[in-house]
Amino acid sequence: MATAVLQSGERETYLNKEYGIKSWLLTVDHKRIALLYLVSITFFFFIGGFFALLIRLELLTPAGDLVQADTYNKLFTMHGQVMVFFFLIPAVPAVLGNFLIPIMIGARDLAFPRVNLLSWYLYIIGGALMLYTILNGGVDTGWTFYTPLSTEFLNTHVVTAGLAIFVAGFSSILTGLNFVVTTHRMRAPGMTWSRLPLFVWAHYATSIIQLLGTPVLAITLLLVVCERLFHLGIFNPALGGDPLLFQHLFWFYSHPAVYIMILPGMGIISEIVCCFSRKRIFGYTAMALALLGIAVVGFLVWAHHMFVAGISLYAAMIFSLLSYFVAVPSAIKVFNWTSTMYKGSITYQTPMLYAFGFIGLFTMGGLTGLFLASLGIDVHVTDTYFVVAHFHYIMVGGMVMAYLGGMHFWWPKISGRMYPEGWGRLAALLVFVGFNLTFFPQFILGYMGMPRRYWDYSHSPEFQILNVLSTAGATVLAVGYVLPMIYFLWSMRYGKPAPDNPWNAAGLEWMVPSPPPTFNFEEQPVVTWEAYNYDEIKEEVPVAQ
Amino acid sequence: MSEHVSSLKLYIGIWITLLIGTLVTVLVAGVNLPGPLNAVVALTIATIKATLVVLFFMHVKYAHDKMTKVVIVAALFWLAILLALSMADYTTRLWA
Amino acid sequence: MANNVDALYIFLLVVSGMMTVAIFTMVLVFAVRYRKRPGQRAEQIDGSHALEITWSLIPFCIFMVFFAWGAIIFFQERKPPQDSAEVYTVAKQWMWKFEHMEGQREINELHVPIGRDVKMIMTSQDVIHSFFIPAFRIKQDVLPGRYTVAWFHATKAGTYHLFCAEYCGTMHSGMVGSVVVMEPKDYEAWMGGGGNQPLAVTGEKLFTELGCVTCHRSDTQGRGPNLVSIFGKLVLLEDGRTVVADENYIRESILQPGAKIVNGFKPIMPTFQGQISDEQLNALVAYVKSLSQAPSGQTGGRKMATATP
Amino acid sequence: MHNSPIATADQEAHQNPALLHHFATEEQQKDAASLGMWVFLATEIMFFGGMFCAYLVYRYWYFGDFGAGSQSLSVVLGGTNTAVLICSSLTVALAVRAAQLGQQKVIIICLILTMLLGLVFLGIKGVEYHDKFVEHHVPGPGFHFPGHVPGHPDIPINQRHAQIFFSLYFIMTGLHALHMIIGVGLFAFITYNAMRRRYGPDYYTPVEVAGLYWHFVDIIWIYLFPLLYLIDRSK
Repeated sequence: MATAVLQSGERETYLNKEYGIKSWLLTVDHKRIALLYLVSITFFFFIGGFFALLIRLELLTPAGDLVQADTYNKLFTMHGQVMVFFFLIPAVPAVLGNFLIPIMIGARDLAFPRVNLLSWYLYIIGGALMLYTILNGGVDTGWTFYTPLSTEFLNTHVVTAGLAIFVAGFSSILTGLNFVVTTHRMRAPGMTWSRLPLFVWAHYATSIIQLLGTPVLAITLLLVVCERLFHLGIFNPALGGDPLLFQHLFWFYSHPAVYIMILPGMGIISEIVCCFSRKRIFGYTAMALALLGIAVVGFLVWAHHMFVAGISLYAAMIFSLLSYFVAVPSAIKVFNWTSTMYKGSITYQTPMLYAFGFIGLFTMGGLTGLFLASLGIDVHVTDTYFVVAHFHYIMVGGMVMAYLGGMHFWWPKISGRMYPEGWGRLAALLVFVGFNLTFFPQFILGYMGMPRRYWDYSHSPEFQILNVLSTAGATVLAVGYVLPMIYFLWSMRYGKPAPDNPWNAAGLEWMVPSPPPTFNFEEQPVVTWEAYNYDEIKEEVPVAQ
Repeated sequence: MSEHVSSLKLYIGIWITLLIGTLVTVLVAGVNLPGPLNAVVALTIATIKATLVVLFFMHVKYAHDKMTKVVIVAALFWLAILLALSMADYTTRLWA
Repeated sequence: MANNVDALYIFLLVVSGMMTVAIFTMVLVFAVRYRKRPGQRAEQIDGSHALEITWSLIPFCIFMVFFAWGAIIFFQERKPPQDSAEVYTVAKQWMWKFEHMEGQREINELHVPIGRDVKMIMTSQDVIHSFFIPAFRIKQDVLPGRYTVAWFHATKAGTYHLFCAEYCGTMHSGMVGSVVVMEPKDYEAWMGGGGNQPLAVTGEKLFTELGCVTCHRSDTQGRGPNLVSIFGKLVLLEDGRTVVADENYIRESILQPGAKIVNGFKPIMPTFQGQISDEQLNALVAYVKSLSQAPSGQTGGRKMATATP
Repeated sequence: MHNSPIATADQEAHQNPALLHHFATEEQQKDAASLGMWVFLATEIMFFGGMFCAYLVYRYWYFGDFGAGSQSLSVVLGGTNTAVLICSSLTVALAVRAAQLGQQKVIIICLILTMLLGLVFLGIKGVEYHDKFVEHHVPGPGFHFPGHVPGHPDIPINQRHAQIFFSLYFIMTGLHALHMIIGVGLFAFITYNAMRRRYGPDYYTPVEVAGLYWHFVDIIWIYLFPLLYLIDRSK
């Protein structure tokens, strides 16, 4: 807990206003709830990361020698489920979004503070069910729960895992609901839609997906649970059902879910690039529309996960075509960030390093997505390590880089302390190098034909060298992830007190004290300026200590 | 906060219309119409009934704020995406 | 096929490589060229719609090339040539079972000759599997309860990996096999070894044993449709719809006879759901197909030069 | 800092005790609550939408068996339930109207009527479930559904396909009933508050928002009724 940060007698902030477990567990302050989320998602991140390391260690040698086949299957299943549903999806919205959105739009809190707390409790209930699943021997359906394997053939804890994700889904829905209503109803006078920071736009777009996609996942998982308990036949071909219907419903959510993960990251990168280039964003309108465009078009492409699954040839062609439509707004975003740097005055603080990394890795992840959208190539590379590499470039290279960038950028605001810049840069470098070393070889492995979810590849020793590289990279990556956690914790006690606006950044969140008081603003702010008004900000970024 | 207050007469009128709609659906279902017409009629009546409920009982007709309508349209649009694109697969699977 | 896929892959690799390099270069150049210098301020630029439209439209046009090229390849992959050699495949946890038209059965090993189109007609006994031969760049999920189809044309002798690419339970990674591509004469020698009964003959015997033949007579007097020459044709159903009599239709008609009744017939056929194995089903399908390949009803017809749709 | 937040807004305005700290005005609070409920209903549409999608696919595939399953349901009970729900929608609408007009007693009467109608609906639903249970139409090992496809006396019903119909029937109506139960619970809470005279022309948001939810549940049933009970009835 971060309650011990400030000495008593100092200015009252959201951190030192009240003390004690109860003041945290029953809080309705969006900033405190954000911290509750921060602690919980970090916990699940390291659990998921631990599974990932075991997976990489197993693949160091071709033979399945470290763990049993069943154990390996559980490892990649729980790695996927924990990372996707308990880290990637909630991470940026529930931590940074929760903390920042009300402040950025000049509100005292989210529209429904108690719903916000409820959302965290649902997350915790879902997380507890997930932990129960893990501790009782786990689940080995693959994170995708494909039927009829998951419903009729496995003897693991499919029901509790499904319910865990079902409950966590409602947490996600409530967060999205809160953000949409907050953005509509709680903006300060003068904070027009065209003045919203792109971070808020990004979360608005994300919320649309959470609201309209997640319920479909919920009902699908509920059907899986019913199938498993009562053998109804809805997804079971032996009883007349269609397993592809499950895949349709699952991917209707789970493809857009990728945008739930990446869109908030895009919002963060927009803030960071502008701040450290000292510039207004290049093409604000296009950037905002691109976010909404991705959110909408992202719903039209789901069956590109099913090109070889047995869907109709014609449907496959429609979905392939539509998949390219979603690439256009993504391309706009990359080009516009790059152009924002043009004629800027750029400094290389840690958040900016993560932003560089994000732009590079997101570009590569996005472009390899074009390979997968192309029917002829997808047939060969789907369900191989090519896909694994592709989505890790988007989710880890994209989303996690953005998340870490955002954590560094706003850490002074959240904690009231500066993190050590030197260590920050080192960690950013380690993450970038480690990430590429881990996942780039997997593109090659995939094209060579190594299927994903293989525990043992002793029949194909030619895959080993690239797997060794990948495992080596994963250890570097692990160090890169542990470091920030250590120095963030360290800085809470020993870090330099942060000024209100350490980066001289634009935006309402930098006009309130660090850390902010409980109600954010003592008086209702009135906004009279455009977003990213760096031309009106006199000072440059203070040179790093 | 000057909310629209509908007249009692209007509410009763809508209520009677809804009941009649229900009766008509049941009666029409017993008549053998050509092709898929039975389903079309049943769903059309259902949609009319739903629209009446939304507009008058849920006060959308008098909503001063257009967001309500946007939300309804968005939800129906997304439902249409789900149904239409799924059926795009199912209806074309047997095509040679 | 593999060459086509590789050509597209290289094209994509080059184009997206150029895009990546362009973006990386721009980022790096801007980062260095416009780094903070004392006394110099950033120059504010609001954006440019002309530029934005340019860098939306140009990539979009390139993307459409990706799409079209990929779609063409996919279309070919999904359309096996008419006179392909057929191999019936049954996947189960965790093995591949193959049966050639000539009656050879294999497990986890598939022998094929160079220079022939080979069509895999596949189904699964349990969960979803996926038939993946990386060297041929083909992959197709294998589903329980229906047939899916893949085809390839091997050009070089050798042994190639066969993988299950869809996670299917504990020994998913053990569900591997090999495809042995042989010179035609070696293949003939391998074929000749068995003295096996061709699949369609097995099917014909079953057809008699199960009593199918009493209704499905080869004249117009039967209580069931005459099956000669129906394969691949359009069939008019009793409810006015038409379906193509493909492998899946024959399969469905055996297992769920009431589902799609042929116009002019009564739904009197009993179901064979749960009464015959997937292998027997395959043999029956192969037999019904063979009835369309030779006017004389000659079975196992493989080299039918006259076969036209 | 070039631009500091400027104070505005008259905070002195009459403070309704129901106004929460983070809202500037009552209107803002009311609009937020109403929009929140509408957005929630949008997610509910997609929640049921997943099932409508499954329904559509299997109805398309197994139309005959769905018709047979549908004919085994009681139109009288289903139709009565539709009417009951429509009546309850009316009473909810009248409850909101009464709150707008400050007619305290009418609010309470209408809400109690609504809950009673809701319970009647659930009771009839229970009778239907019981009938299905007795007839062995509940999916599971004991499932048995003899007969033939409507209009085709010689085509027997495919047991597995009929079982899918009844699975969807039970899940869809079951989830709908769950929504009803939640709705009755909500109204019980609101009735309690109404008895303490919490609602009036100045503040009736909870009544209105719960009403929106109830109308939505009604609309779902307006679709479920023809989709489940009226397939292929004419044959």
